[in-house]
Amino acid sequence: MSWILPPSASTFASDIDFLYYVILWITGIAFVIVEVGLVVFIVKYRARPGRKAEYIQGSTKAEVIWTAIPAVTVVVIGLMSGGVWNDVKGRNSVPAGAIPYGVHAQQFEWQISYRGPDGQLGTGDDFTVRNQLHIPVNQPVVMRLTAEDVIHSLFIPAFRVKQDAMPGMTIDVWFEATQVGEFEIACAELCGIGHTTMGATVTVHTADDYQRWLADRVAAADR
Amino acid sequence: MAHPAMMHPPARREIGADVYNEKLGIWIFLGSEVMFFTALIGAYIIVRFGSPEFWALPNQILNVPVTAINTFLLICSSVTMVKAFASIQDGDQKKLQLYMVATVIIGAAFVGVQAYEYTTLVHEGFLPSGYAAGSHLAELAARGELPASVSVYGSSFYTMTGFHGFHVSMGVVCMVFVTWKAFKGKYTKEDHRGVEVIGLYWHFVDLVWIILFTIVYLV
Amino acid sequence: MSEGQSHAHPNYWAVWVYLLVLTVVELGVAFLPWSKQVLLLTLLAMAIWKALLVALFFMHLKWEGNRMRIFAIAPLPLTVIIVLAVLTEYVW
Amino acid sequence: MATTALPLEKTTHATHEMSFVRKYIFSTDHKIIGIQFLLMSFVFLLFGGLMAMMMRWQLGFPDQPLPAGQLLPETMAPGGFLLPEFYNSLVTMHGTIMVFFAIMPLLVGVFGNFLIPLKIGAPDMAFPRLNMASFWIALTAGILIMAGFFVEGGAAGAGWTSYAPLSASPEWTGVVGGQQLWLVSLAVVGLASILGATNYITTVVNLRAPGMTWFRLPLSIWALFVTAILVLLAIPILSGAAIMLFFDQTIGTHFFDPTDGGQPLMWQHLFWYFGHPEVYILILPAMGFVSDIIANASRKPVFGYHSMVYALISIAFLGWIVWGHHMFMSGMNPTLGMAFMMSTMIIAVPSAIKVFNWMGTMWRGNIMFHVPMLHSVAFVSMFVIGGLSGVFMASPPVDIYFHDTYFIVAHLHYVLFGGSLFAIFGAVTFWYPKMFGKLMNPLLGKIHFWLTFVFYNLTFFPMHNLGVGGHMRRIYDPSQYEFLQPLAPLNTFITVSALLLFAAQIPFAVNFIMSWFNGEEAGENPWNDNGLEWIVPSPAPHGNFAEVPIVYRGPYEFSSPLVEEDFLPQTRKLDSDTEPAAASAAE
Ligand code: HEA
Ligand code: HEA
Ligand code: CUA
Ligand SMILES: [Cu+2]
Repeated sequence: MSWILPPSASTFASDIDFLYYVILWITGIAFVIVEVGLVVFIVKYRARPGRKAEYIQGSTKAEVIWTAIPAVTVVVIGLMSGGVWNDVKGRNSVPAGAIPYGVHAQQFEWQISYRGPDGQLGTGDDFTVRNQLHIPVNQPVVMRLTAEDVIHSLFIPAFRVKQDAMPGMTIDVWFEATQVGEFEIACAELCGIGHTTMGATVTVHTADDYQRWLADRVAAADR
Repeated sequence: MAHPAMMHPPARREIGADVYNEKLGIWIFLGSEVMFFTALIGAYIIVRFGSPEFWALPNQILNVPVTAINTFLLICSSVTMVKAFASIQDGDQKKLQLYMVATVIIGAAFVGVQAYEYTTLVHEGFLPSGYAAGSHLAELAARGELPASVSVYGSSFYTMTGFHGFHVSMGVVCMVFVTWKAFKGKYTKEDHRGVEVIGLYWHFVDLVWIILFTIVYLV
Repeated sequence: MSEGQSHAHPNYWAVWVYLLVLTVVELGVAFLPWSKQVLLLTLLAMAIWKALLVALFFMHLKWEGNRMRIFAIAPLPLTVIIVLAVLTEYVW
Repeated sequence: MATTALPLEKTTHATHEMSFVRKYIFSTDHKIIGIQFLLMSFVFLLFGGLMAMMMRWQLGFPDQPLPAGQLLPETMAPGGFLLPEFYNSLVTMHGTIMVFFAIMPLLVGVFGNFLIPLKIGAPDMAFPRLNMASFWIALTAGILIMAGFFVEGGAAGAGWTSYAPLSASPEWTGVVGGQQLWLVSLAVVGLASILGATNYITTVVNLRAPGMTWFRLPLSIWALFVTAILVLLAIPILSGAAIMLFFDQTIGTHFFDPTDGGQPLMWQHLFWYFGHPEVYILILPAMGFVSDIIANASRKPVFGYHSMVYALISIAFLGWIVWGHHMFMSGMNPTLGMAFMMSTMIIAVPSAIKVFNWMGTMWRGNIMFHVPMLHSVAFVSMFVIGGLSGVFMASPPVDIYFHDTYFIVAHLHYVLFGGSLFAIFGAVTFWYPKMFGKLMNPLLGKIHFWLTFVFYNLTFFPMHNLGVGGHMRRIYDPSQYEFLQPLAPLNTFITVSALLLFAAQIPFAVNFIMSWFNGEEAGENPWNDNGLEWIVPSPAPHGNFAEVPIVYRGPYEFSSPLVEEDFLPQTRKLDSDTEPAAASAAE
């Protein structure tokens, strides 16, 4: 039972987590006010013989207060969210120089294509690995998400990344890992019988490791 | 016990919409019809903007002259319908019957023409799923005289006009019933709710057609 | 409907002719060599004009009380909302 | 002035001669129809609950066979272990049944029918026969959708949201006829809802008793009225979408087929354009009942009646422009996402008005804790939790993480069970006397309430934490993922609580059935309420009112200084009252 988000490993994760905690605090306070208020009223104003309730129709002043405060609060939350959203998913948010990968989702696996020696994605020398994403650390990467059959959703919890792969569309989703290691990928959109099992892993390498891994792969593909 | 709101026609009161239940009811129901056609037309807009290359030019596949005649029919039936209503407002039973019969016949003719249109189109190879394999139209498409595929064009064409046709048919069925009652003299100068209610429905269906004719056949 | 006896019937035949004329014009315009956008807007405007004629005269909205008219136009904003929203997918 | 009697008049007078079938089966009496809807929805609630239990078992004990699971056929659970495709069917059918065949008919079908004519002072609905048709159409739809379990390929399995293209072809789901039955059923039940809504709106607009002005309507009726408008305008969108999807499956159209010009995203736009108004359909009536009950129990007027009405209307309107918040991750235009975020946030404002006005109603009251009130207080406190969790997801960046996790599952059960279902339990207990003439047993009622309240929270509150841990929804075996393994004990805990929650419904079922036969006689006005329904005998007779009631004031005149008692019925004429204009016009 925890309200703390699991450890994160990407650049924008901290922004997202921060927003989450802000909202957690705000809603937490609203929650306490309402629930405590209810309990107090229940106890304090419980029926007692011989008492009559006070005949009160309302109070404009009180209502203005509890309209205005939530209104201001949600607008503030909205503005904060808007900024982060633009940085993470906005139309022009993908950093220049991000390494592109092709991520093709299908029932029930992830086909991940890497640029071949020519440095271009979508050319003949690309190579494809099933269910394994290898990326360098501290380097923006962008996934060109496509889907073969139905909607899937690329979910990398540790990076706070999620994006549906929509058949007929190519959707770019970028991130930048900040930690070396292995992380899990899941499919977050119901996609049929094997939805549960549509997992994959992402391995974050140091820059050198990544080059070595790539070279190995290219060599393997040549053979 | 005559509940005041149950009386007809209602007195002008602070309560109510100043119209009798059936008329209010049909207007409300038409609201839901508007939303139903909004869903269909909305879908049409999405696929049309998303895949404009699937659309043939007006008159390439669809037969605009025939449909123009059908539009003409439907507009005529609307005017006969409203004349029927006007007649019974004046208490003229004979004219009510005459105009009702005319409306039923023209309405049925519309459905007939549409059935003819559908059979011709299917015959030429235009299906809800696109071209029929090996059909005349498919050949034209292969020669580049028509879009390579018309799948979503066919889908929206048949769905939109089909549901409109279904509404017309239901209208005709109901109108047969109203006509039958008209011949039995059930409507009077004071109480002719059935005529007005079916009329509202009928004009609405006409109105939808006016929109559909433009967006499906002409643009 | 209480208006029945009191006011003379509008000239339905005139509306009919009006509608037919508009339809013929529409048919003519549809095949003019104008740009697609202009054609679309002109034809839509004419269709809406015709629809309005039907609603106002045949469906008697012109003579209904305001309470009734509210019911008639209530759903229209909602149709506009969805159409505008889905259009943004293509125009942005 | 001509007074042509409507057919209704005839039926009102023919009460005694009616056969059993006409009176209780093919009845046109709004009260009987309401009760028919009540029984039907309870059966579906039970079905939905049973499906939830099976799902929960699988999630909590993935390596143990379902108890009595051997009774299920091989195609569903060989050896008692659920197949993944059966799990998908269970999720789908659980969601669909609960939404369309349990909660929606309970709120709208039952209480819309039962309360509207009684509370506005009308003898029946505007169109009684249409009303009857609406029930039978709904029941047909229910049977159609359940039939999915018995056809080849099993029941629909693409989630209650039925996203295309998964739902568009058996190739993707393995489901053949079930998916089509699902679509047909929803189109059919949609027709029933539209007919019902037409009826409700006409009735509220046209059949109010003299003096029952708009701002004297009880909030329950306001809520039902606004809901009916939402039903009327939202359901046809679903029908249209369902029909197109049905055509995609059957006659080969390509609306949602991306390989041939179609657009899968379009399904989501249409579904949620219907879907978000739909979730407000599932909460607004509950808000209305709770307002009535809280005022009654607090013996105080509703705090800020007018703003309650305006808040209702604004929630309903805003509900039309927020649908995109379900689609933040769908690939929809991100700029559009921003607009949807802002509108979604704004909905918190009218919701806050409602919550605080309920609290204001209790403030300085003289609160009786009858069972309906317990449920109503639970409603307020649970709705707040559900609403506040909605704010997390309304923030698109946070939704990146939470979308399609158990955080959403927690949210939706807090608003739908904690909100709507608690209000329904309260409302059933509150109006039971008017339906059956008997009171429900308060002791059993309290037992049911406390057990439900406790186990409900133990079941659904931890789901937030599952979501925080990243637990995806609609997966049948979380042990597949390493990062979910630490959550397994929590899943087991939830399952145990869910089973106990289910068991906690037994006192309610017993109470509901037993009180019918030997409950305490209720009398006309057991709760000392002001509404019009309480001036007629219990159960309310055919035709409702012996004479047309005349209304002099709003429904919430509790503890009014004008009278000795702490309530003042809407129809009681004080010396200072004048006849409403309509009453004289009707002479
Ligand atoms: C009765 C049903 C109901 C209700 C009332 C709501 C109410 C709300 N819902 Fe919920 N929702 C659902 C049913 C409902 N929802 C369902 C079924 C789904 C899942 C569908 C699926 O995918 O299967 C869903 C999903 C859902 C999503 C999509 C999540 C996702 O899939 O990623 C979002 C996102 O924005 C959302 C938001 C909200 C908001 C902001 C409200 C607001 O209306 C809540 C407003 C209320 C409050 C905020 C509390 C009271 C206010 C105060 C105490 C004042 C103080 C507050 C502040 C200062 C913030 N809901
Ligand atoms: C109103 C709606 C409602 C209600 C009440 C419930 C009730 C319950 N729901 Fe669910 N649920 C949904 C609506 C609802 N649900 C929806 C919309 C989804 C999403 C579906 C999707 O993803 O497509 C969902 C999904 C969902 C999931 C997620 C599955 C997944 O994603 O893999 C889970 C998992 O635990 C779950 C569990 C439960 C449980 C344990 C209950 C328990 O509370 C059940 C308790 C039992 C009862 C309430 C029945 C009691 C019976 C009576 C009271 C009858 C009395 C009879 C007489 C008087 C004659 N539900
Ligand atoms: Cu792919 Cu779920
Ligand atoms: Cu929503």
